[in-house]
Amino acid sequence: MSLRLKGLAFAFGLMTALVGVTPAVEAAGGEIVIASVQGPPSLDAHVTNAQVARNITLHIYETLYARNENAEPVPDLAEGVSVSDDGLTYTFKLRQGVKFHNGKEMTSADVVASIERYRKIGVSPALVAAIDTVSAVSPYEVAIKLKVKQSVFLDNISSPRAPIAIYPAEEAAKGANEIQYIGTGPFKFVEYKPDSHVTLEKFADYVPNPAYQKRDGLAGKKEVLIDRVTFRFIPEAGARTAALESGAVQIVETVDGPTAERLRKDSKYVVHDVLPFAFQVIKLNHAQAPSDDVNFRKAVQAALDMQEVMEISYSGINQVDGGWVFPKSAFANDAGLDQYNVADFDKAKEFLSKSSYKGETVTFITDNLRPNVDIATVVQARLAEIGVKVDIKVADWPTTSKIGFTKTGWNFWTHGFGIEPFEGPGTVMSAFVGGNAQMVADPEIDRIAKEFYATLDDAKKKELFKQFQQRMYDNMVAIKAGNYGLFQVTSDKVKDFVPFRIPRMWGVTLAP
Amino acid sequence: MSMLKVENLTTVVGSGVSAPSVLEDVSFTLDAGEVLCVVGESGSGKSMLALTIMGLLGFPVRRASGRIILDGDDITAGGASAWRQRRGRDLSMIFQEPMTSLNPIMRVGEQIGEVLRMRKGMGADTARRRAIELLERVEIPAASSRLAAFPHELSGGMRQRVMIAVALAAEPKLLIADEPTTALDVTIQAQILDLLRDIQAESGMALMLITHDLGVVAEMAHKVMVLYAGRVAEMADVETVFDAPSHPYTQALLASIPSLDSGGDRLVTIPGSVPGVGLMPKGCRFAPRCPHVKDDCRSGPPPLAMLGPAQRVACLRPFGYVRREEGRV
Amino acid sequence: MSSLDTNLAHEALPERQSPFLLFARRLLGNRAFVIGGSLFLIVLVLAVFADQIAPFKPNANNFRARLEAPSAMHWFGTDHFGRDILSRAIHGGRLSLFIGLSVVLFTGVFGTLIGAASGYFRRLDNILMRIMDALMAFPAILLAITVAATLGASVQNVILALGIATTPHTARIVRASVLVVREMEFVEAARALGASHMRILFRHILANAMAPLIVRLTYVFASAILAEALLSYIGVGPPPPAATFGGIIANGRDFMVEAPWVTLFPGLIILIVVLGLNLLGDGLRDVLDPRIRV
Amino acid sequence: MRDYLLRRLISVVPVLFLVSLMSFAVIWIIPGDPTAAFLDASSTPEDVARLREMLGLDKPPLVQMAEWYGRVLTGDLGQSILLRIPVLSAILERLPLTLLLATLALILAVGLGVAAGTFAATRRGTWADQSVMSLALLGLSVPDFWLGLLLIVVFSVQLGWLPSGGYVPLLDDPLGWAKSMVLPTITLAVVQVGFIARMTRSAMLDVISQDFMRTADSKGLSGLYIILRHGLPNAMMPILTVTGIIAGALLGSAVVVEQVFALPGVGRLIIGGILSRDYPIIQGGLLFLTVIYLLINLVVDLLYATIDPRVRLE
Repeated sequence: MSLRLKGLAFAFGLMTALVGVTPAVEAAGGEIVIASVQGPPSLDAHVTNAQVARNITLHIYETLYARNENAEPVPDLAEGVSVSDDGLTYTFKLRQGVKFHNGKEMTSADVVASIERYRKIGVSPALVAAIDTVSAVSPYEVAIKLKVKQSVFLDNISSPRAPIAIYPAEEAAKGANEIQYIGTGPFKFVEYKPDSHVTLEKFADYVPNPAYQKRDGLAGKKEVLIDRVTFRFIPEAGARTAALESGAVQIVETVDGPTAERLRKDSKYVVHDVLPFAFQVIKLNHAQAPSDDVNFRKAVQAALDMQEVMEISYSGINQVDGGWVFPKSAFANDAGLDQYNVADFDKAKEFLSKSSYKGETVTFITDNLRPNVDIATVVQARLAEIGVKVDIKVADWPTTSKIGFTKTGWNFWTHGFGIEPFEGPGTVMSAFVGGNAQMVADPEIDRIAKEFYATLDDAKKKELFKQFQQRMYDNMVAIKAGNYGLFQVTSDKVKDFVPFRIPRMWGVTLAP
Repeated sequence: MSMLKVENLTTVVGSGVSAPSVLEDVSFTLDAGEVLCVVGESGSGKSMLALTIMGLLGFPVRRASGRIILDGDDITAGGASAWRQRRGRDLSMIFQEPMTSLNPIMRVGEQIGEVLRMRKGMGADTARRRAIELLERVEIPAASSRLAAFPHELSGGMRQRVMIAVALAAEPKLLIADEPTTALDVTIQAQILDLLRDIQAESGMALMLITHDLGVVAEMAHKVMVLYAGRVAEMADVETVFDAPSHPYTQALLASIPSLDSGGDRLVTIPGSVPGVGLMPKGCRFAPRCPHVKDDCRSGPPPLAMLGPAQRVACLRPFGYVRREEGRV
Repeated sequence: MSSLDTNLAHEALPERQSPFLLFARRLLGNRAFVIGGSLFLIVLVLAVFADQIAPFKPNANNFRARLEAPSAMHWFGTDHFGRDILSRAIHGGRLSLFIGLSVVLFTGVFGTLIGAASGYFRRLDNILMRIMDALMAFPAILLAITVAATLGASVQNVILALGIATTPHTARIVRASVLVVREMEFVEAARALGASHMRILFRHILANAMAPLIVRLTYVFASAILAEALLSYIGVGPPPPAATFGGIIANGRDFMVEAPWVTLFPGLIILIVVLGLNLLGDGLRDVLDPRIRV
Repeated sequence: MRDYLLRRLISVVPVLFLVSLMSFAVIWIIPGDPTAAFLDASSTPEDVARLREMLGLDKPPLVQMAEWYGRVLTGDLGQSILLRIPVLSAILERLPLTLLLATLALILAVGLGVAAGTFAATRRGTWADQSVMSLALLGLSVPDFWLGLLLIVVFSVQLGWLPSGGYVPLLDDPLGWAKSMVLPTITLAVVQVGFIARMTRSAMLDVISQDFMRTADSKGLSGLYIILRHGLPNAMMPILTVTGIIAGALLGSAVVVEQVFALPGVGRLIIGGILSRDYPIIQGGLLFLTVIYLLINLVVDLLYATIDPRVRLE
């Protein structure tokens, strides 16, 4: 194993040496360099749901179904699906002539092997939890039998979270994080230099899905008009911007508000406001005093000025919105919103006096991402006004998440919910099912979610979601601070870039 | 014309008009082939005189006035770099402490060779051969194998021989040796002095030998200069100094030589010590220690008066006169 | 303070002044000490009287006045919380100096104990020094980052991390002094008179190891302030809303181009404090023990 | 000489053992595990447990430790959990950059520091001496990361002369490589220039006052030659000592500079390893840095003997 990997590493090294750095200006195609904050933990799409990984892996791999511009599941590697009358068997018809990067054609065997692998080691097992069996019906047909009816099955199979990417069967036979990066996507993997960059190049034999005329979310017609794309990892914000301004990179994945404002005035750059991109959520621990007390939780909500919270952490790219779906969603409603963004200290003190809070220090944990620390800092200052003493514990993500996944050691924990609102209300709810985020199961939430997943009726779903949102406020399960977005900046040489969940590099051209 | 003519040399510490002097108004001449011994206690300015002539004074000591004329040229006139050109070639010096005067991490051959190459323009091979000759000349056995030695591998006497070889390398007209044997064993001292005398006689260069050992003076000198507290107390040829010392200080020095006929039971020492720099009395600097001091001694510095054809003394009452005066009282 | 003692003896005779006065006079005659001391004193006074001096509350957010450029109202501008940077910097001195001082105490106590034990009790020497070697070989800054990043950023952890990182070198310095002193005659004499180990160690040996130790600790103070800034910058310094010099810089790192004042001014203050401490150290070194270098 | 080397190498063993124990202690103390890097906050504890098993992290610590020592003795530092390559390969891949950066900074620091210190020593007490030494003191009082940020703002953003970060391999684009190394090297060197300049000055002052320097002067050799040929070599011992200390410190500082300038060096590898709890990387990386540190010490000691023939290796 290690011998082969050594060989592989050597081959990569050789490749780098031979290929070298392509000059920025070329007759056609060219190379786009994207400045990202950090590198991916893995390029094995099944084993990570980190956003940094997704940004890259969704260029290399594809799924049977994928989310379109409106986050709805549409066919990608599949031509379509037929669902049996009992709603339990999904038969996917595969597109013919789809090639893996190793030249092999994709068949049902690869699909079965990949889904089986995901069931075994995929990091979001909930996505495939309903599956009973997966089988090849013919070389181009795969049947998936479910244990129970699931309204969100296609949502799951098309989820970009930790995508159920289709690998060649022989790769799918390998363990977690041990595969070679071979997919069917429009780009193929060239090299990964940790802490430096990942380079992908145009997959020459890629056949865009003939069912589509144009780019559509993560599906649609994926036509590659450039030769290469490199994701370069630059942790320092100033250095990322400087790289853009010096022409070393053409796209910056995210810049801060003041930088965006400045670059917007410069015609050499296009600033894309990707808003909303995620929820900013302050999780509340119902298993630990005093946040186990609903009146205390309500006091916290009442004390906060969400405009202040959002404007400090995500200046110029936020929405003060308390809905538990994005505002443009069909599920958007105003249930419970009278309790959102009250910013009333008197009311907060009233709730507090009804609570069991006795002046103890409460713990706010956060990872060291600046906006998250900012939010903790603002909350701390606000709560000080009503006499609640907050201790902020900043640690790195592994430590913080370790604490945050347990019932003790924290009262508040803030971070973004990115993929959940993108995937839709079902996924948002699932975060609170069984006390997942709040550490104590809320029977009302669990009931609503169960009914939601079982029904196929849209009107019923909307009604259930409204109940969910009302419950989120009435029991103050968690505090949604608002929505935040990303400023993505492209050089004016980059044409036809349309921002999405990931910086899609298909359909994009590079002016010389 | 004398080869070396030093005129009114004054060396001070620090800057400004009132900077205290360590050497004041020193003048003398030295001919080729002559040996001048400079004697005096520590602090008398012997070494300062050597360094001043060499142009090696280090901050904050500096030459305030006076000329140093070598072969008719005033070497003080051309500035530091011209002076530097003189060093090694015209002027050369051997220092008191052979243990520290050689570069500890440079091979002996190179320390000689660099003078030959950089000051005589020799090539590496010629310089090497010449270095061996020099080592042989200073009577170092197995000279060629010593070229690669480091100073710490040599004995003190050997090191001083190397120093002499270094000093002789560029065949100087004037060699200044500052107490070259003080740090050595008595037996070695004699060898080194013999060597110096031989070389001096052979090459005809002038030798300025600084010492506090009057035995050495008797052995080596043609001329003697007695320094006290930075001033010349007495200057004379060697016979005169020993026969008719005229400055009370010279007398005291001579009296302090332990001699066999004094029985060794009484060692004459001079009471008191040389005044520190900047603490000099206004008049005769020896006045506070002088047994014959009178009031007028304290009024101003006594001039260096000619006492005989080969003797000058800076005393208001040189030996004979004092006696006469005392006799009259 | 062997050299100090001899120096004092040398000068005290004619002047007949108390050793302390003489020592103070020599320090005040040292330019590096005076300049460094003044710089440090200014920052110290600002820190101690921060509540009285700072024009604003250091943690008062005002998102409508975020990232304002320096003005008559906000001399150093504001950060992205709309907090007055001058006020934060003044208060920041308090925590940064506290951390620096605590690290000095930590390394002073442990460095002295370990160094003294190692130098005096020969049997302990090998094992203690091997441990110190290992600690020294362990890259100090990585050690500090590891401790602070993973145990959670807190003032105590920062002090602990920097204390551990600076102790081995201090111990070595103390050990070296002890090794020299323990062979000296007066120690032999004390031993012959039957003084106990502890008494010999503390009364005789350590007193003589003080000079290099004090100088070393001054530099430890300086480097602790630099290191605290670095840890805060990496995101593992004291948690918010605590203002430390490094923390303020870290707050501005994302707006370096647009709001350079957020990083510029606190950085300059660090520079001044560290410069002051280094000068102070130079001055102490010159006066206490001219033999020590750098 | 061979005996000396052998003894030195043997004496390194307990230090390495202690360091490896410490790195294990670090791993046991730090909360969290490598799964966190793979998972976002929406994951459930069950997801975490599953991934732990997948990644083979569910063995008891003592077993892991025993296995690790077993492997290390055969020269195998194990496999990185995230990078999927042997730790040794990961380190060796990054090492050239870190060593290059440290070496460039060291050359710059020693070159500039020795020149400045010598210059100041030869002009002791003058305004030139005082200005140079004030600059040196300023240099060693600057927070290096802050300086790096300022340099980026001025030279990358405002002036656009130099890249703000990222690494260009030397063989791909020599000019680009040179440009990419300028700011990191300066950032890394500034503090050390100050140290070396101060050390050099004081060492040179010592040497200048020594007799053999006067001897050299008495030979009529040029001032520059005397300083370079006689003065500096004799001042080299303390300079070398400081340089050795600095070389060790540079490895640590390189971590910061690699972070600020986005350079893929060993420091960032280890920091990444710490932040993602990639245990084998943390252990291997720390052990490797220690070995380098000890090697530097050994080289310094050997250099002592080369520079000064009086030093005997014992």
